[in-house]
Amino acid sequence: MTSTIVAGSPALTTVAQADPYLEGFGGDPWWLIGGKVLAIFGFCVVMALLLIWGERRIIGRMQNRLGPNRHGPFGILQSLADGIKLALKEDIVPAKVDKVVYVLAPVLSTVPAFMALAIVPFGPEVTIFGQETHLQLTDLPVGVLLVLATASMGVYGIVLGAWASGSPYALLGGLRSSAQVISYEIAMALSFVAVFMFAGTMTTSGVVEAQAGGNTITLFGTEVWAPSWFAIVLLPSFVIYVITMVGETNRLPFDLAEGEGEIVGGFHTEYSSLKFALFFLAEYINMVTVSAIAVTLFLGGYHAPPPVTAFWAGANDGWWPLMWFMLKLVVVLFFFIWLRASLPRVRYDQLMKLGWKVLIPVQLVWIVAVATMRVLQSEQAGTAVVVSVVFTMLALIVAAIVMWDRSVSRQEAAEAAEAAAQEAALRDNPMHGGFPVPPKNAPHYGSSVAAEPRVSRQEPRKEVTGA
Amino acid sequence: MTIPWLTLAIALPALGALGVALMPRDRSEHAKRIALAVSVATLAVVIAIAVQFEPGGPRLQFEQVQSWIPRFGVHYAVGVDGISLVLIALAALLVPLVLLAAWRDTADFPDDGKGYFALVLVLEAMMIGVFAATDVFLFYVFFEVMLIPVYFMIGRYGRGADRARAAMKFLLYSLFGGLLMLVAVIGVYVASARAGEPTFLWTELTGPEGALSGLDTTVAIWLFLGFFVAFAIKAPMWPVHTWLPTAAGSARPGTAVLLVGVLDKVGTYGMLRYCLELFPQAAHWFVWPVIVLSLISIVYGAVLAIGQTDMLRLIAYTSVSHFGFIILGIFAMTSQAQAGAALYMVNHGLATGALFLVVGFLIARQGSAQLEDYRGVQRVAPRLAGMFLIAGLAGLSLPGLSPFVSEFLVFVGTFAAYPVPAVIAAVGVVLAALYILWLYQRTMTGPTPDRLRSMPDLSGRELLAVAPLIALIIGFGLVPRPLLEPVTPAVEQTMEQIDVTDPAPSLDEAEAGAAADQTEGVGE
Amino acid sequence: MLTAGGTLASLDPAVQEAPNIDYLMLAPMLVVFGAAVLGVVVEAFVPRAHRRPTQLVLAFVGLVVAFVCLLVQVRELPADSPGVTIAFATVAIDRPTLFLHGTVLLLALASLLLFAANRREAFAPQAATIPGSEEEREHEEAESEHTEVYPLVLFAVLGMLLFPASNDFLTMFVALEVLSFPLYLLCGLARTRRLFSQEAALKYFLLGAYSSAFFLFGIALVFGYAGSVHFVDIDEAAAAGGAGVVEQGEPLLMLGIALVAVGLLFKVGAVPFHNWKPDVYQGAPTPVTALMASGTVVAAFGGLLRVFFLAFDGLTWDWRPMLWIVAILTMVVAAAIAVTQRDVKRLLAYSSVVHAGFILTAVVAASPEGLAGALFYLAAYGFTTVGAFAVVTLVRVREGGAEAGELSQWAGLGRSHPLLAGALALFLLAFAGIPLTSGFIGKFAVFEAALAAGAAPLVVVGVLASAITAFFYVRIIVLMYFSEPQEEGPWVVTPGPLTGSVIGVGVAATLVLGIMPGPVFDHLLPQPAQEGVPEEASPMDMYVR
Amino acid sequence: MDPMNYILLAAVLFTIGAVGVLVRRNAIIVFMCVELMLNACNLAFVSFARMHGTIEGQIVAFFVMVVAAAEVVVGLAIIMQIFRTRRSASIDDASLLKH
Amino acid sequence: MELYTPILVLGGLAAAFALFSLFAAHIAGPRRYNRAKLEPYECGIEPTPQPSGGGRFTVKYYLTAMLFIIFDIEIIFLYPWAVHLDALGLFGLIAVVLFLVNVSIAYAYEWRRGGLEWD
Repeated sequence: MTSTIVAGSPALTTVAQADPYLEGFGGDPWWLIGGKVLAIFGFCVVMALLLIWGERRIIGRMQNRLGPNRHGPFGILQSLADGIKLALKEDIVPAKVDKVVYVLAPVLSTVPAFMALAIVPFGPEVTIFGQETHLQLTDLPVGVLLVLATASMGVYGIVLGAWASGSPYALLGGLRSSAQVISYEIAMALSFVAVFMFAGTMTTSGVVEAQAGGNTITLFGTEVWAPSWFAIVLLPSFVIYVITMVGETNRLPFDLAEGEGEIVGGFHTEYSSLKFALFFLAEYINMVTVSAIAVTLFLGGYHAPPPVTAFWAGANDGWWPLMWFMLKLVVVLFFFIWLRASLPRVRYDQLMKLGWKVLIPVQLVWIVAVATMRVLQSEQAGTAVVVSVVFTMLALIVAAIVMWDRSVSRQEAAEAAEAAAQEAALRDNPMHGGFPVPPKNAPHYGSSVAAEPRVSRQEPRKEVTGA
Repeated sequence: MTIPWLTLAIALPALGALGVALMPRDRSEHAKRIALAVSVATLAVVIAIAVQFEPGGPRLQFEQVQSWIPRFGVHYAVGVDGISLVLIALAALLVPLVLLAAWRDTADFPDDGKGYFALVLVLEAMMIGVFAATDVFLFYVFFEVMLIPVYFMIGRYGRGADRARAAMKFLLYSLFGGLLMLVAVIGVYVASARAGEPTFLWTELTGPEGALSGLDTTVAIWLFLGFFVAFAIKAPMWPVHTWLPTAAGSARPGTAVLLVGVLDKVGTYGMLRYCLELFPQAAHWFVWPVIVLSLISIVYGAVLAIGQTDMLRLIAYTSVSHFGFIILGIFAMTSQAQAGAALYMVNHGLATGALFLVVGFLIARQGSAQLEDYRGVQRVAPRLAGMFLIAGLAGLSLPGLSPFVSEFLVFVGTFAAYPVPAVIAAVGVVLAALYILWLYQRTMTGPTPDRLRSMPDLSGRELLAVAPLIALIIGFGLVPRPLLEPVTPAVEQTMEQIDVTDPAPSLDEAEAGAAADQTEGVGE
Repeated sequence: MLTAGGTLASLDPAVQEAPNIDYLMLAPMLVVFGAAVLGVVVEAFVPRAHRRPTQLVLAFVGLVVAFVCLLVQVRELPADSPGVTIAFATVAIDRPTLFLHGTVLLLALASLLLFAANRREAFAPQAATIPGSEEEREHEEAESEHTEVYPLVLFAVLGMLLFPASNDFLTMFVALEVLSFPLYLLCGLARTRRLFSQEAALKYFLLGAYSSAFFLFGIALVFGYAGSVHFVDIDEAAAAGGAGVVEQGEPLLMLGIALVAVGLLFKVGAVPFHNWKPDVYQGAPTPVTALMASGTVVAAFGGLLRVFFLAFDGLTWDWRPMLWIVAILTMVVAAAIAVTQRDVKRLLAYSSVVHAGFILTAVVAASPEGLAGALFYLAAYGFTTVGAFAVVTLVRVREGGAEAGELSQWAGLGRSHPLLAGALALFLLAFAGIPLTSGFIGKFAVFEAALAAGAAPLVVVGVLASAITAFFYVRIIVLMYFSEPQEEGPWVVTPGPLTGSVIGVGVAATLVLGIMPGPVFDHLLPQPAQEGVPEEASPMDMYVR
Repeated sequence: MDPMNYILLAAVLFTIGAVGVLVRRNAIIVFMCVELMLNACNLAFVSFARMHGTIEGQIVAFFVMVVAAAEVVVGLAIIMQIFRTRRSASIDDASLLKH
Repeated sequence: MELYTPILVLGGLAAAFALFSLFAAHIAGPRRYNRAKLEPYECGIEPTPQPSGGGRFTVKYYLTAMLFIIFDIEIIFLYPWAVHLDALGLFGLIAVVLFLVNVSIAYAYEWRRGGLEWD
């Protein structure tokens, strides 16, 4: 890790510092690396299969059905059977596709999904065959950025697959999907910022360490027990992360990309057989990945939940943390499924509106607020300063909300007034607006239903940007 | 001196031009009157200067020096010696006459001549400025800016369809020369900066103590060339003379008077004043080439003049020949020759000016400058023909008329130093007789065709315009002293500056002076 | 205090001190930037009907306040040193910078007047519509307009201010792009000949991006050699033979200088990097062209001078031959091509290229006189150009028609509109370098510097090129004054107070700088070194280190 | 690994981009080549920064990224505009550019 | 570099797996020719002819991409600052807030001018 701060001299100097969190990494022997890689790979595939099965079972239960229960105990081998079935299906490559891109797209979608898990810490340092090592493939000084990077690369799989398909549904789905993913990626990336402020590092292991143990917070002179999870300390960030992780993985209620009602299968409409399976696999691995990141960054990682340590001192020793990690992961994954069972799909404009008009501004305000508080604390500003800054910020936020609300209601009132005027004008003259409506008193036109108001040509144009 | 006479002489026409230009278009008659009044006032100022000028006094008189662009050592510096004084006087004299001559020409001008009159006044200011400047930079500024009014006078108020091209040709030739001169001007500055304080003041640059005295000869040659090419184009000298016939042919006669009568003298004046005095060592190096070129000019101009069918072009070619004489005189480097050359500048202005004016009257009557359109004019317009004859005879330097004095001096001076060129130059005189007499014979004599019968003779105004010139030609032919008196000391000082003495083998300097006196006596 | 497990990396204490920024010295740039940002806010929140006046007032007030700040700065500048550096020495405010800033601000003000005067005629009602489409017609009827142009101009001006003031390559690169991007967009907004305008924008953009990539790679190489992007450090590193990381790094440095020069020469439009100029000048809306032709050139040369005179000062002997060739090529090639042009804006574009060549002769001089001469030339050329383009906006093909681009359409203008034609003639004469105009003094200054530095052949070439350029300037004058007007004739918009004042300013500047340049040289421009032999004076002394 | 190799790679990438700009006719591809050049510059900066042991080059790389992004925004806007025009009714030949 | 090697190994493994899957499907799946099967899916009707290059789509996507770039860049600057927030202190905070204000203005512009409207 290098400290990237500019000194007061013209020459920008640097002080190379070894990041304390990275000391334990990079020294693994090759067999250990190989083992870890295989383990993560296997973990991904197995988790994906289990997740698919679990999802169907749980949703079945929630919908008073049974779900798959034929293959293996509780139907646990259902996904495997599905996979084999897909492998035996005909691999159709439509005539109009761009062959190379079409074939490579699923690969491009799958590989990044796997790679993101490389930096997830499954547990602390353990001993494997006499070799001290972390239960984590590797860690990077920019660890979390790898998640964002792989997520972005996953978009290529979607876009290229959609484009190469040469089908309108696929193209539309792909565009929608990529627009959605990149939109939510911004909010997601912003939700990490507060975490980094508190952790002071971007290494995942460092973030997990930063959440270890219970902390105390000194607030107005009194010591208060504070939970150490960032999910609690930085609740808004966590909430937004949860929303974005759902959006990022194209899951319900944000699965517009493959909204069957509108655009068939979305970007993978034209894919079949194992190519389709790869997309499918990637989606579920992505779910696992973002859940693992949620656990790592916000839910204390592999550390045991706070109350546990109170009565079980050894909960964080040895291999046990792996269990805590898996438990948390399963809880988050369950949440995904729960969402899918409970919520209807949103409209596309609502989805984008939420991403751009709510999540991002809220995040920005939140980041500034957190940073201000933190800086004020570290600068040891007096209580009066802190209070006044807090109140100023609150006042600004309230004012902004009020103004926004007023502008919205004004706009609504204006629209209502306009609609009313239109209606009135139509009542007086059915020809209003130039739409050829036969007069109401025409002999054969006795319907009492009011004609639909039409936007008149004379109305001042709405402004358009770009389009 | 309390009154800045020279500045006044420059500013008066300049302001007058501004006033004329700002007059409303429907008052162009007033504009013309104002222009004439201003030019007469300027003439009065110049006469005042001439009266106060002391021929035996310091070289530069009426000096005025003011810092202009201190960074470049540029000054607004004016002053006159004898040579520049007579040229300024010539300019100041010709302008009112030209205005008078052009009084009725203006009907076919796009703006009733208001612009033309304003341009003439601008030109007058520039002409006085260029002769009065004693700062190289200021001289260059006037030298270049002068092009603009002439350009418009030819291009916009000229004659014939070709005038735009002629104007362009004139401008480009002059600009080209001017730009080369700019390099040399900058070179002078750089050289003076190397020698100490950078300056453009002519007085500080020249002379054995001057800033340029230590100049390396190679550099001096290049700088000399920069100036000389510009002046040669202006003069005009073979082979860069080709713009003059075109320009004169397309110009109004009044414009041509100023162009050939005064403007082109800047070239010869510049050679005398700047080429020679700034770079004497280079000037010596260039004597022979220049003499050869001037001889070619003399003969070539005369020969081509014979072949012309357009009177304006014919006169222009005669001028090329005459300018050859002037340059020859300058580079002969004897005091007689140079005095003759200086004198020639004035006399040529008078003679050619008169010739152009008379031709202008013809054109105003018949609308043509072609020789074949005129025959037997002297029967219907004897006064016109008379004036034409005198002016023409002046052009061929008939003894008794003023150009004779100058031409004679040039011959004598040149012969003393370079006998062979002098002999060759004499061919020019013979040819001059040919083309002038032929011109007169073809247009003025013979039977008068019917269409010319109704041609009126000179009106009072026209007579007023041309008569002063004729009078001066005759007057100075008989009594050249008023011209020689201021010019001679200036020439002697020039000779001193460039470190040349008369080569007359058998005569010492005193006798040379006596010889000069004798030549004065010839005129009387 | 909330401690996150004491996990913060311990940081170097050296980095803790907060930097000290002299905001007054940055004030002009900050003001322009603030006005630009406010302009965006205005776009977002002010109702459409009020946007234009608000934007105009904002832009004007911004520029004027910036200029006032500049005047204050001039007073505040320490008398005993060339200037001050600010913000980690990334920005240098010294006398050359201040002069350029003043010039750029005034030119921008003048261009802005043209923007304001020609909003309907010059700019497309809605850039996003497809030319000739129904949609475009609707926008035209609705009198839509892009009030965004004003903030864009301000952003471009910000870049123009920062570019010559930047004291390291990073700032310079950022400034270069801040300067360029708004112009790329503005270029494509012409109302008439939209397709052409759009293609001009595309061409400008692609070539601009291409050249800035070269610029950047050059910076990278120089950085590799010197270990820093700061001009002063580079100079010192070059003197010391490199930062020692790359063995035998001189080729690296040479290549770096060459590539940096490519980027800079592109911006100033020197041959062989001039290709964009005619197309862009012709295709862009004329007010934008005016801004580009004046402000951009001034800023770009400002930057170029600083780079060559400060960062590469010790390497004069290495880059001088290159600039020799470029200067000669620029003057000769551009002058030769310009002769064949038939379109006014293209002609002015080529003339701008030639002038770039003239200024390059002063760069070759690498002396304080050269610096002063180049700066003066820039100011003189800038004002004349703005005036010339202001005239171009007024002359139309027919009543209500497009601007008369073809030279032949200008025939007879001198007869019908003597004043306007007179102004243009004055500008053209200034371009040609006729005495008593600013162009002459400028030429004199640059040629003088070049000659003093021993570049006599360059000066001669320059003079010959001047003669060629004079030819085509004069041709326009011939057309205006000596040709009969065509049947339709040029139709001239009566200049409003805005355009009128721009032309007035152009005329005034052209004359004042031509007749009384003394004060400018004595008080505004860097002075030649007082002590010592002139040849040994370095232009570097004019800059703050 | 010798950091000079990265410099060489950067030079190769830069050259590919530069040549690509010259030989390709499609505006988008030309544009992408320019972006490639910028990224090559970034690589060079970061490598040199590593060699010098300072972070100045890395900071430059940051800014270059920003500039490149802004360039994308501006450039795509212009290119899109032209493509929209071209597809619609009156298509002037691309020869407009070949002046 | 050792830090990055495992990621590459993992990626390589994933790629190998994916490519193997494609290959396996090719081997294992049946192959029965049917012209209709090779046409793009379009609810059973004749497929609409597609313009080359993927057809036209609304400019909104382009705007989204632009916005994404703007904010992505913003994040580039936020991350280093966030990591070193404590060290940078008040100066860093003010600088970043100013930066955010500027970005927010661009954002507000986009919002107000309808760049964020989806229909």
